[in-house]
Amino acid sequence: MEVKNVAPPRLHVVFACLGVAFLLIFSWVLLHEGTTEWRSTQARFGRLQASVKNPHQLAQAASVGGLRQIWLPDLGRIDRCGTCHLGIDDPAFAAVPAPFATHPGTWLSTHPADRFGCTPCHDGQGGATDYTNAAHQPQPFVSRPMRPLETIEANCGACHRALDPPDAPRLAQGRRLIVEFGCFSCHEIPGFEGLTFRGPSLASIGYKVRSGWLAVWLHDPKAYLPQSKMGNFRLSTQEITSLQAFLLSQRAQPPLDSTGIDWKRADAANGRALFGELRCVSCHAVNGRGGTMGPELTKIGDKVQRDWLFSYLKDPHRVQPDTPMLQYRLTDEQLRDLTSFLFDEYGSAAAATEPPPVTYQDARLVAEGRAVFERRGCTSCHRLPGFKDTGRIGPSLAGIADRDPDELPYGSNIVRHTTDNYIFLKVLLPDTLGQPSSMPTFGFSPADAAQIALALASIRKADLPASYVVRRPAPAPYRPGGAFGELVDRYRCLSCHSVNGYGGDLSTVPFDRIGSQLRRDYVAKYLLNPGAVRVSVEARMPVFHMVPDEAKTIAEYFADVFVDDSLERYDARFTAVEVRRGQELYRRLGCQACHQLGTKGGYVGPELSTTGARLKPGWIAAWLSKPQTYRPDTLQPDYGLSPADARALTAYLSGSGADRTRGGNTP
Amino acid sequence: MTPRTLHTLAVAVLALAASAACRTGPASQPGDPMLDAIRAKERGGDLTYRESQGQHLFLRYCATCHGDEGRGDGQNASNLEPPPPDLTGPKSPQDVTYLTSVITQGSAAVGRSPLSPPWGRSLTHQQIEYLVVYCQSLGRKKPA
Amino acid sequence: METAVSEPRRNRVANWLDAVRRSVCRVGWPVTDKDRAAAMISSLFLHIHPARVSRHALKPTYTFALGLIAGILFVVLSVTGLALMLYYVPYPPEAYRSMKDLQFVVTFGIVLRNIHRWSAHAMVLIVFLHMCRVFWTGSYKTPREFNWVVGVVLLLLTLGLSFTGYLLPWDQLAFWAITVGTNIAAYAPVVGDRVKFLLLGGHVIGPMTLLRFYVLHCVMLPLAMLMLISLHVWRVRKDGLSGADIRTSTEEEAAGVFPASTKTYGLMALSKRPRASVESRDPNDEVFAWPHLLYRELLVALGVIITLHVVSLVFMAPLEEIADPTRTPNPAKAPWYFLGLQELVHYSALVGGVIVPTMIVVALLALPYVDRGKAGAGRWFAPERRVANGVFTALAAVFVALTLIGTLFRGQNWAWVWPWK
Amino acid sequence: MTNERTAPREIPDGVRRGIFAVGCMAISAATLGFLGATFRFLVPNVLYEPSRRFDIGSPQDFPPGSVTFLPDRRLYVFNSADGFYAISSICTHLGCNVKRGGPGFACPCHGSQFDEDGQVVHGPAPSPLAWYALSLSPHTQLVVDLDRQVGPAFRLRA
Repeated sequence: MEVKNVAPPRLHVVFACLGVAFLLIFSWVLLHEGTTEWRSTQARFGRLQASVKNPHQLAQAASVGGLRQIWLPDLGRIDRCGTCHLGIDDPAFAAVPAPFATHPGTWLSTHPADRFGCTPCHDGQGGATDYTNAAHQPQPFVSRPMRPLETIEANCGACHRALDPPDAPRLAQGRRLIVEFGCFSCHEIPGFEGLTFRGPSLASIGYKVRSGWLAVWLHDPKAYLPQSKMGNFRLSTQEITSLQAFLLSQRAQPPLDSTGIDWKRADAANGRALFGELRCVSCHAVNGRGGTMGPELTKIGDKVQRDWLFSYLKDPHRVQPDTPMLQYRLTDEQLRDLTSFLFDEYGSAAAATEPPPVTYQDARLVAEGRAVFERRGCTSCHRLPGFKDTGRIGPSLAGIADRDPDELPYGSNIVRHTTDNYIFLKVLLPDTLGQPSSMPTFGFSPADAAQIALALASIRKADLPASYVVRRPAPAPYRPGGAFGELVDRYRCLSCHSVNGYGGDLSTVPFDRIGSQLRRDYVAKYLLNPGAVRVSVEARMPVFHMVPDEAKTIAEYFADVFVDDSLERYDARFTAVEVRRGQELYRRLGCQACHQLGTKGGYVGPELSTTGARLKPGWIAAWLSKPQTYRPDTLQPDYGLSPADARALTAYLSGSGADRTRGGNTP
Repeated sequence: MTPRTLHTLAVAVLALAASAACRTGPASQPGDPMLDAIRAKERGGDLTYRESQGQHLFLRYCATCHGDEGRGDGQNASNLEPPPPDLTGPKSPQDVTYLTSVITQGSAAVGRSPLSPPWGRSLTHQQIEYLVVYCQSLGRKKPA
Repeated sequence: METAVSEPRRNRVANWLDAVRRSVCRVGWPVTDKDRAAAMISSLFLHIHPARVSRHALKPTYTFALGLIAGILFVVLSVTGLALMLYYVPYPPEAYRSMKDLQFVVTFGIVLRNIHRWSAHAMVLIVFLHMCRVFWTGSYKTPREFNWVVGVVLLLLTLGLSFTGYLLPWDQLAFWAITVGTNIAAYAPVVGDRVKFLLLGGHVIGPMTLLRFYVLHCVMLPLAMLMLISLHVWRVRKDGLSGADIRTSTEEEAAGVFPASTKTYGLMALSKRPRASVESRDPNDEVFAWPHLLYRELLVALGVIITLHVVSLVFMAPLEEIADPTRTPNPAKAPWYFLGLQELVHYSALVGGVIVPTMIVVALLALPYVDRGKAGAGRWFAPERRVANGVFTALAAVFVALTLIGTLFRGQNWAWVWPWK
Repeated sequence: MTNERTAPREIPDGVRRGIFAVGCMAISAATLGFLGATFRFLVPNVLYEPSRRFDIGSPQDFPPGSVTFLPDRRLYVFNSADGFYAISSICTHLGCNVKRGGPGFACPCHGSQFDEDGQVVHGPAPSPLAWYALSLSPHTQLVVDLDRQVGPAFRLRA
C-alpha cells in the first residue's frame, strides 16, 4: 500500500500559493531595482537630449544608462551627482531645467570637476544616487546636507585660507570682522595665527579716564559708543565697582606736566583748524563719520581727563607703545588749542578735570577688581604690567565646523540644530544658549554675525591635502633702523602704508617701489604739506608738522632703497607726436570719467594735472599697462594698452601744464 | 485565538497612535536664523545668490558713477557728460550679450561714449557674469 | 518504418541518460515505499532525516519548525554573507563607504544587505524561541542531554556571530554598540580586560578590531557553527525526535492530516543502539519522511524566504553616520539582545556584567544533568513538569522584559521614556 | 496507483497535479531569475580606478612638435604639425611599457619594436599600439577617451 505516503492535496495548494508568492516577491525585487530614481532620471535626460542643439561631443558620448562617479581618493570623496546632473559641464544645456542644466558661471573651469568633485563645495551625500539621500534637503544621519548658496562660501574658506578669498564677499567680510574685532585674542582660530589685536594699554588708565565714564563704559560699551569693538561683558554692579577701583589704581606713569598751560587762553578756532589739518578723521570717527583705526572721538570730552589728553597728544608712544597713532610735532600752544577744541566740541564738558573717587585706594575692592579683571580675560586684549600672558581665555575654534550639532546648546532658541546656527547664535547672543558664558555680547547686526559665523563655519577638523589649500603667508615684519627708522616709528608710517604686505592698508601707496614711483623733490615737498591727491577719499595724509630735514631724510631713503629697477630704465624723451597721440587717447579712452585734469573730469581716481611733477614716467607707463599687477584691488581698469599707447599716454600726462587744460572733458 | 486577536488589536492601536502623533508635529518649525540673516541683508532677500554676488561687485566697481541703486546718480555722475544711464526699470538693457560686451569692452565698444571703461582684463569672467545678472535684476526695480 | 528504426536508438539514448542519472542519484523519483526509504538513506543531504518519522513530531504545533527555520536562516545568512563579502572592505572608513555603495550603486545590494541584517536578527530570536520550545516540551531529557548542551553553545555562537557582524558597517550604531558590548564583557573578573584587549586587538575599537571581527564573523564563527549544527542535527537523527512514542489521537487521523496507518513495517528500524527509539515507537504511527517531512520543510523554507524578502523590501537596515569615536550617541546601546544585560549593568555592573550572564550560561549547560526526571518529555507543558516550566517561564519572562525595557523604554542618559511619547 | 479509493477526495487528482505544476513552474522561474540576478549583482556598477576619460591639460601645455609621455596614464601625446594624437605605451604583447627608442617604440620585456605610428616592425607583439581618441572639452582641455580607439589617421586640431 502506498496510500499513506502521498502528500496531502492541501499541501499542494499551499505549495502552489507559496511558489507564486515567491515569484511575485522576486518580481518586486526586480522592479525595485529596475525603477531606481536615477534610471528614470537618465531616461528623461535621453529624451531631452534630442531637443538640445549642439550638445557637446562629450555629452553625446556620455554613457547615459550607467552610474557616473568622480572618485577623489585625495579628498576621501566619491561624488555621483553626475549620474543625474548630466548636462552639468556642457554649455548646450544652459537653458534646460534642473537637474540637467549646465553649472552656472565659470566655476567648473576654475574648479574642474574631476579634481574637485561636487561635495567639497556643495556638501551633501555625494555617494547617493537619489534626490533624497543626496541630502539636497537636510536628512537624518547626514552630517552635512547640501548648503544653500547663501552660505556656500563657508566651503570656499576650507581651501581658500587667505584673508580675502576671491569671489566670496560674505566670507571675506566675515574674516575682516574677525580681524577687526580681534576674535583671535580670546580664541585660537586656525588661519588667523600671527595676527594680534590690542586694546589700549591700561597701565596708566587711572590718570586717563574719568571714573564716571569708566562705570558707564564697563556697564555696556556699545550703549556708550555703538562702534565700540569691546563687547558687553554683562558685569554686575559689584563687579563694575571693583573693576573701576582696580583700573583707577593703575597709575604707572603720570601724564606730562601741563601745569604751565593757561587753559583760559586756549583758542578753539585754531584747535578746529588743527583738527582738520592733522586729518584726525582719517583714523578717528566723529559722529559716525571717519576712520576706524583709532577710537571714536564723539564723546572724548566725557571720557578722558584733560591733562591726560594733552599729554597723550604730545607723546602718544610714551603711554601706548603699540598705538598706531603718530606723534605730531606740535607746540604746547597748539596742543592746548587742540585739546581744548576736542573738549569743547566733543564733550558735555561738565568738568574738565574730575578727581577720582577714593575707592581706588580701597585695597580689598582693588583686589576684587583684579580678580574680575583676570577672570574675564581682560588681559587677552589689554596689556597691564604685572599680568603674565595667560594665553587665550576662550576655547579653541579649531574644527568648530565639525562639532556635533546635536551636542551643542541652543538654549531657548527655536532653531534647526546645525553647527551654523549654533555659531551664529553664539556670535550674536552668547548669553542665550542656556549655558553660562563669559563671552561678551558684541552687539553685531544679524548680517554681520551671520558673516562671521560663515567665516568660522569654514574651519573644519580634517585638514585637506596641501595641493588644495590656497594660503597667503603672514608678511614678515618690517622694522627699518637709523634715522629713517626713527621717523617711521614717530610718524607711524606703517599704520597706513605697507612694505611687502606688512603694515596698514589705509593708504593706496605701499612703500615697496615708492622710490621709482615718486620724484624725490616732490616727496620732500609733499611731506611738509601734504595735499589731497584724491578728492573723494576721506582718509588723507595728515600734516605732520615735520621739519624739512625729516622730509628730506625720508625722500632720500625712498629714492635709495625702495627702487624697482625695471621702472627706472625708461626712456623719458617723448616726441611731440607721442604727446598728441596721448592726448587723443586720453579723450578716446574716457579717462576723464574718473580723473580730473585741469578743472574737468570725475574724481574717482587721483587728480592728474600735476602728474608729471609727482610721478616718474617709468612708473606711469608701467601702471597704465598693467595696474592689477601692482595693486590687485585697484579700481583702475586694465585697458590692455599696447606699449606704444602706454608711452603716448605717459608722454601726455608727464608733459607741460600748457596742454592740460585741453585734456578735460571735451566731447 | 484570543491572544492573537489581542495582539493584532494592540498593534493596530499603536500604529494609529503613532500616525496621529506624526501628523500633529511641533507648532512652530525650527528655523535657520543664520541663513535668514544673510537673506534679509541682501535687499530683503529679493536677490538670488548670483545677483547678490553681482551686487557686491557693482557696489565696488560701478556705484561711484551708476549709483548704489543703479539709477545713474552716483557721486561722480555729475562730472560725466553724457551722464550715466538709469539702469533700472523695464526699459533697462536685459540682453546678456549686450551687457557682457559693455562691461567687458567698455561703452565705446557698443557705440556709446567712452566714459564707461572696459573691465574685461581686470575682472574674471565669473565676476562679469555676476555683474550681468545683477544688471538684469535691476530691471525688476521701478525706475526713478 | 521510421519509428522502428529510431526506436532502439532512442532507447539507447534514454538508457545512456538514465545511466548518467543513476551515477549521480541512485534512486529516482520515488514511487514505491522502498524507493522512498532508499531516497532518504542513499542521499548525503537527505539522510539527516530518518526514512520514517513519527506523526507526532510532524505536527506543526509541536515544534513550530523553529529548529528548521533557524537552519534555513543560517543558510540564507551564509549565502547573502558570501555575496556581501564581494563588496565589503574590512577597513575604516572604506567599510562604511562600502555600506553606502551597497545602498546606492550595487545592483540588488541594498536588498541583499537588508535580508542579511534582518535574517541575523531573526536568527537570534528564533534560536531563543527554539530553546524555549525544547524546554517547554521537555525535549532535553535523556537521551538528549548532550544535544541540549550543543544547542546552548549554538545559541552562544549565534549571539557571537550577530555581535561580530554588528560592527562591520562601521557606523555610529555599530561602533557604540560594540563599545558598550565589549565593555560589558570587560566586567568579567580577572580575565575581563584581557578578553576585551584580545577581542579588540588593542585598547580601543580601531581598524584591528574591525579586521578581527570580520575574520571571526566570516570564517571562524561560521565554521564552528557549521560543525556544531552538523553535530546537533546528527544527534537529533541518532537520538530520535522527542515525543516519537506519543500516538496521535484518533480525531486527528480522522481529520485527514495523515493517511490512515497501515501495518507496513519500516525496513530501516534495525540499528543496534543502546536505547534504540525503534523499540518504543509504534510503526503504525509513522509516515515516510519522503514526502511528508521533506515537503513540509520545503514549504517552511519558501515561507521564510518570502517573509525575509517582504521585510527587506519594506524595512531598511539601519545605517547611521560613519563611526566617530569622539561623538557618543546618547543613549549608546548594545545590540538589542544584550540590552537585558545592559539594563542590569545599569543597576549593578557586577550583577549585569558577570553574575547574571555566568549564571544563565552555567544553568543552561547544567540543566539536563540536574533535571533528570523522565516524566513529561515530548509534550507541551506536561503537568508532571509544572514546577520546572514555571521557573523557566518566569526567568525567561524576566529576561524578555528586561530586554524590552532596555530596547524601548530607555532614552537619553538611560532615563525611562515611554516609546509612544 | 490505486489511491483514489482511500485518499481524501476534495481535489481531483488531475487538478492536484496541475496545482503542483503551477508551484513548480513558479519556483523554477524565480530560481532562474535568481541566477540572473546573482550574475547582475557580480557586475560592478562603478569602478574604483582612474577615469577612462580624463583631461590631460590645455593644448598649450604641449609645445608644437613635442612628444610627451604621461607615465601615470601610460600614454604618449604627440603635438604634430597637423594636430594632436595619443598612443598607448602598453605593449600589445604582454602589457609592458614601451619606450621611445630610435625612430619608434621598443618594448624592453620581449623585444617587440613598433614604428612612429605604433605599427609592429618586428617582435612578438601581435598588433599595433592602441590609438585613443582625443577631444576638446568645453573648458578647452584635451580629453582622452580610453574607451574610444581610433586609427593612425586620427588628428585633433586645437
